[in-house]
Amino acid sequence: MTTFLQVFMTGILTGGVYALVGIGLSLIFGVMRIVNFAHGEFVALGMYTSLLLFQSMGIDPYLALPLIIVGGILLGALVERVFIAPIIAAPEHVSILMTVGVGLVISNLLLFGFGAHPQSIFTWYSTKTVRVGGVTFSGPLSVSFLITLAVILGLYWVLTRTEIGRAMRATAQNRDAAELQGINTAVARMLAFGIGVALAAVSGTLLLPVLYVIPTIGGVFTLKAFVVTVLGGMGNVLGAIGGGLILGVTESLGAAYISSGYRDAFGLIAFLAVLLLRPAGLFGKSRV
Amino acid sequence: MRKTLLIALAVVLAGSLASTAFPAPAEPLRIGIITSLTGRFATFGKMQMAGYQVALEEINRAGGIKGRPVELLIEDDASTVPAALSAAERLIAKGVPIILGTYSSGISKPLAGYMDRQRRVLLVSGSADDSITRPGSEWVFRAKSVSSTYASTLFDLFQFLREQYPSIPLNTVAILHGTGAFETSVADAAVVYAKARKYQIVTREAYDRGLTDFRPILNRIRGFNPDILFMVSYEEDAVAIMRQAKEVNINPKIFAGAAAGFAIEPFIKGAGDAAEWVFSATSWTPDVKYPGARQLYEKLKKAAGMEPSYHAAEAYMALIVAADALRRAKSLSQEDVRDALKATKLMTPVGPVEFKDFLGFKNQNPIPMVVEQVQGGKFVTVFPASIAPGKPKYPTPPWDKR
Amino acid sequence: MSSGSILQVEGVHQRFGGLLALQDVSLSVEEGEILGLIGPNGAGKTTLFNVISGYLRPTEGSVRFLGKEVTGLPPYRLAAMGMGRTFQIVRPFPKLTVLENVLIGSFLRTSSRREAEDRAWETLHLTGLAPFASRPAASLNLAGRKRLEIARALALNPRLLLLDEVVAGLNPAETDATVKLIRRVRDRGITIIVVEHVMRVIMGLSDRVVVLNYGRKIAEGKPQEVASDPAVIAAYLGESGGGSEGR
Amino acid sequence: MRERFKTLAWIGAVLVAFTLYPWIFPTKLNLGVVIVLFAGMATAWDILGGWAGQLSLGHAALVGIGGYTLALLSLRAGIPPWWGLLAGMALTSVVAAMWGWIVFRLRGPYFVLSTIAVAEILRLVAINWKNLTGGAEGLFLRELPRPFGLDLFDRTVEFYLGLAFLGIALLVVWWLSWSRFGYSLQAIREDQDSAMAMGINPTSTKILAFALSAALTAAGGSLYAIYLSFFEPHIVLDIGLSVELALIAYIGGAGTVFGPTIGAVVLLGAADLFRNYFQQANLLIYGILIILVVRFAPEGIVGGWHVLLRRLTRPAPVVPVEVRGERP
Repeated sequence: MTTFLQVFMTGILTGGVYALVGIGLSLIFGVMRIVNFAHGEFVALGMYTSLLLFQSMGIDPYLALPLIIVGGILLGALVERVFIAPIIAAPEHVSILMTVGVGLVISNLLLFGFGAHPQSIFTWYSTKTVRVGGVTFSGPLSVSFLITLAVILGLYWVLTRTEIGRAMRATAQNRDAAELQGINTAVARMLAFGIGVALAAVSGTLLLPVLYVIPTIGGVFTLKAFVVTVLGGMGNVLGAIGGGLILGVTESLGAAYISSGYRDAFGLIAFLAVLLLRPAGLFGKSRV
Repeated sequence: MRKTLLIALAVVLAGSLASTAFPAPAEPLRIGIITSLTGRFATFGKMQMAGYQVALEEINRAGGIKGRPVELLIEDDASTVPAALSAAERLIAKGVPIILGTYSSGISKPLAGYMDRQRRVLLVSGSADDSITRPGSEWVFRAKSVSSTYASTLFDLFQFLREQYPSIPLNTVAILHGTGAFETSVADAAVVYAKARKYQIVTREAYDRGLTDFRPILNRIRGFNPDILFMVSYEEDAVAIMRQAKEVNINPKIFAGAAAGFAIEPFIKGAGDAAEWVFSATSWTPDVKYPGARQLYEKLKKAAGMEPSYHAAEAYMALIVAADALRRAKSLSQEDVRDALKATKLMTPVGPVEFKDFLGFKNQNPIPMVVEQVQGGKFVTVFPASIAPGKPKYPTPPWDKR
Repeated sequence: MSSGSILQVEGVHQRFGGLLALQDVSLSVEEGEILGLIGPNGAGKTTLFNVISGYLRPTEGSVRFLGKEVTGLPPYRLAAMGMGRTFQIVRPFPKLTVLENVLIGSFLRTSSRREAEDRAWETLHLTGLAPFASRPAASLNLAGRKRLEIARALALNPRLLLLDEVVAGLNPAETDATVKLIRRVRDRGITIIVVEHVMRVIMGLSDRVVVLNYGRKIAEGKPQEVASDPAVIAAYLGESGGGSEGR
Repeated sequence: MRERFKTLAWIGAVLVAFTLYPWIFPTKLNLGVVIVLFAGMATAWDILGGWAGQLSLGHAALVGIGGYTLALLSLRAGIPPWWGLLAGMALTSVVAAMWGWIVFRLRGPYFVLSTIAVAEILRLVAINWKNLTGGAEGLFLRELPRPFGLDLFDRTVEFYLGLAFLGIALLVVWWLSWSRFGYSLQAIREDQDSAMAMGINPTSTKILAFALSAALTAAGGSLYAIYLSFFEPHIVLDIGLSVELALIAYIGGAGTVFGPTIGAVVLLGAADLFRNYFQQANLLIYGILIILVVRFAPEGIVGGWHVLLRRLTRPAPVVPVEVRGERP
């Protein structure tokens, strides 16, 4: 029984971080109606930035979070202004190819800068574990999960309580109507992309103590973000939380009880099942 | 790298012009090298280059080959098959008598197939996959060890420990390996040796590269409570597995890793205290009792600018063997070079070299391997006793009693 | 409902969430007739067009075309049966040339390139677009694009043509030319339903007129009868102090 | 009508030019084979991506099925490679039809997301279903029967086989440039709703386009498998291959007859020419190129050329259409 609990709980913890990646993508799609194919690369960027901060200045990843959030928003806003805004009105495949291009540039610059060999960090808490009732959890993964909850609550507060949040939600529902209400949708889009990128970078930072990083790891996260977004319903930010947890648990249970070789496949099969049965996502409210 | 190429090209031009007018100074003898300077395997390509550099200096200091200085024509395969095949085509067009290459099995296999069809000599320098020299070809040679040797050497160790400590039951084995070509072939060999030597395989788990969180798999293996955890992984996985093994509190009597991830310096740095007591089979360590091993280690360390991995030693051995064969070859024709290689009988600081046909292999050097163990945060070579200075520490205590 | 009616719409309701866009609308169109469909903005005209042409499945009610039940059939099946339509907001294929835009329509009737091209040229000449055949559709002005909408629908060799505000935004000369074209199309035996705001055009063209207001049919009949119907005037001019029969 | 045969003549000229390649570059045959194969596969990708406007980032799955079908039928059942190739084409078009049926009914980015997911699932199946696919160790085509005495592993033979494949792909796209099916694809790409009003069933047309694109890509995949002679899931089923095919077609000029071929020649040729400097960076170069093309020249090299040509020869101001046209 403890094995099941341990596997299930590890799935929840990992699922929390998946949710964070998915929320960023869902927010961007919700407000801007574009799928950010470089989303995973921003996760990798978050990982490498915190790796650099740790190796050169000894700043612990968890302490670097505020820096990563601000940097993520600025970088995201910049990328949106330079690459996305000019083609926002273009047909869908244009924004897809643009973000694929941005992703290629980021992953290859990382390859140049950091080299191909895998890197991970070793801190005093790397191998620490938390034992609750016979079930052992990874220390850093648990801390990352708690921080993820905090970030999600923070995002919820921004979306519902602040002016920017309302502007983004209005733009998400109906861009033209929002503009008629005097909302500067261009700013709303820029901030949505900024916050989306920041969320991706933060999840990268939270994953650094738990996993190793290689420059091409972005692709794995982009795919996970897609699965989470579609499970939760395209553009449904709250749905993405559910999508993330479901993906985490599905993978963890599948790997433990069916076959570990197919671990990533279980998430993808769930993704295709949702496409076939409930394209609006498991929580119904999709933007498409 | 481009410096050597440019010099090589300039010399060739000068050489060919000069040879017509008056007796030419000794024209350099060019050996073809294919390795991964860029892409996924760039780290290992860098290690191979250090080995080639050390061997080249040694060969030229000893007067080169038949009085001619040796030069390397280096081609980058960028860790991809199409680029490797184009590189081979270019080297063949330049008429190099022999080609050495490359690191990854996934690239060396098509390269070997192409060289066989072109009837050109290939000396495999870094790939361990059995199928390259089994069934192999008359044109493809390999001095370094094969994947199955990693498994056989470790099972020799287990047999040794069974006899040394008859009171401790050592029967059940759990195998955990990546789904890559190298990892799968070593795991397959482990299954064969386990059955032959009466071990019971309780489970065999494969995991895909990329985002690898081993906790679910290790939880599953923990359920079987195996005596031996036999692992085959690349560097980044080895670190993650041992850290998470401690987390999940899995306590076999032996943690055994087959080369790659477990036998290199970053494993100890990355896994920290979780690396202690782990055995790993590897083709070479600096403290093996082969003549010149320690001096080679120092030279490789200087050339690589960091702790050299066994891949550097293997590349060094390949170039030394190639030079030896070219000295003995009647002419630089492919047939004579092939025959000279076939007749190789050479002792090197990395091990004895003889190309034999055995157990379905062809032109394969049955080089023995060694086992090292992490003791006190350092690698110590512990097996076989004939060439290992240290002693294995056994059985591995549970995590909470360390 | 004489036997010659080409289209019958029976008791159609169309609901979008809370909004009831069409309420119990019924009408029929006779072979070779021009039926005008008028009503203030938001009366449900384009919604009715979308129901008839298969872009919207009605919440209730049925649509019969050429005597066959077609409710809920997708637009391409209706097009194949001979129903051509234009869009209120023009939707050409921008990157394709004018000829290619029309060609796609004529290809519906034949797979041979030669036959399709001949029919396309015929339609271009009929609609006066021949000089612009090789220009990309995107380079035409509004009049040209409106004309192209009609040409593309005609290329299908339709039995029934739905025209959605084809003269909106045109200058008088262009409007007259379009009205002449519509008459020429009718003379070829094609039944037409026209949605229009320009009263002069609709009254001149239509054999019969149907008036919609707030999704309900409030009048039907000869253009002159409908024009003098107080309910229609009230619908268009809004409440005139005179207290007509209330909402 | 004249336009149609002009393009056909151009196709003939391009193919004849290519036949001279082995004499002009005798020591670059490997590169030659890769160029013709990737040009053919990019053209096949373009049927769906450029002509029908349905972007796919999972075509490696189809390359993989083509390659694996040929190899497995040959290794496990001794079936000669030409039947293996045809079987691969048939299998992929069935897979594509089913896959398309699931996803083309939906609006929004579902198709492109599904292509990545399905390709990734196939890669995992190829790795884990060891006794069928040889797993991660891959498959080794050691011996192949010789059709008409031709050694299939000889680079020159492979080059001309690849050229024949490219020729077929170009002819298919040429057929699209004037046929009914071709125009229905372009109509869907331009405006799906408007296409429906013209009697075109978008879902079934897209499925047909996907099946056609898949069959041709699989043929390329089979030839690529013979060229490699050894392949593992990572080589033929990797998302990098899918992205490369899409970029080659798009940078060359999506939705044009020669775009993908020009893209293959330019990109792969340049990558080999500057291999010492750009080898590490060719993916970086791809990334930068696609950003520039998408931003400034969405028509790609060939498409852009047409636009340039049209602008130079016939300035096309907005045409005031005084529509008289009263002729009966």
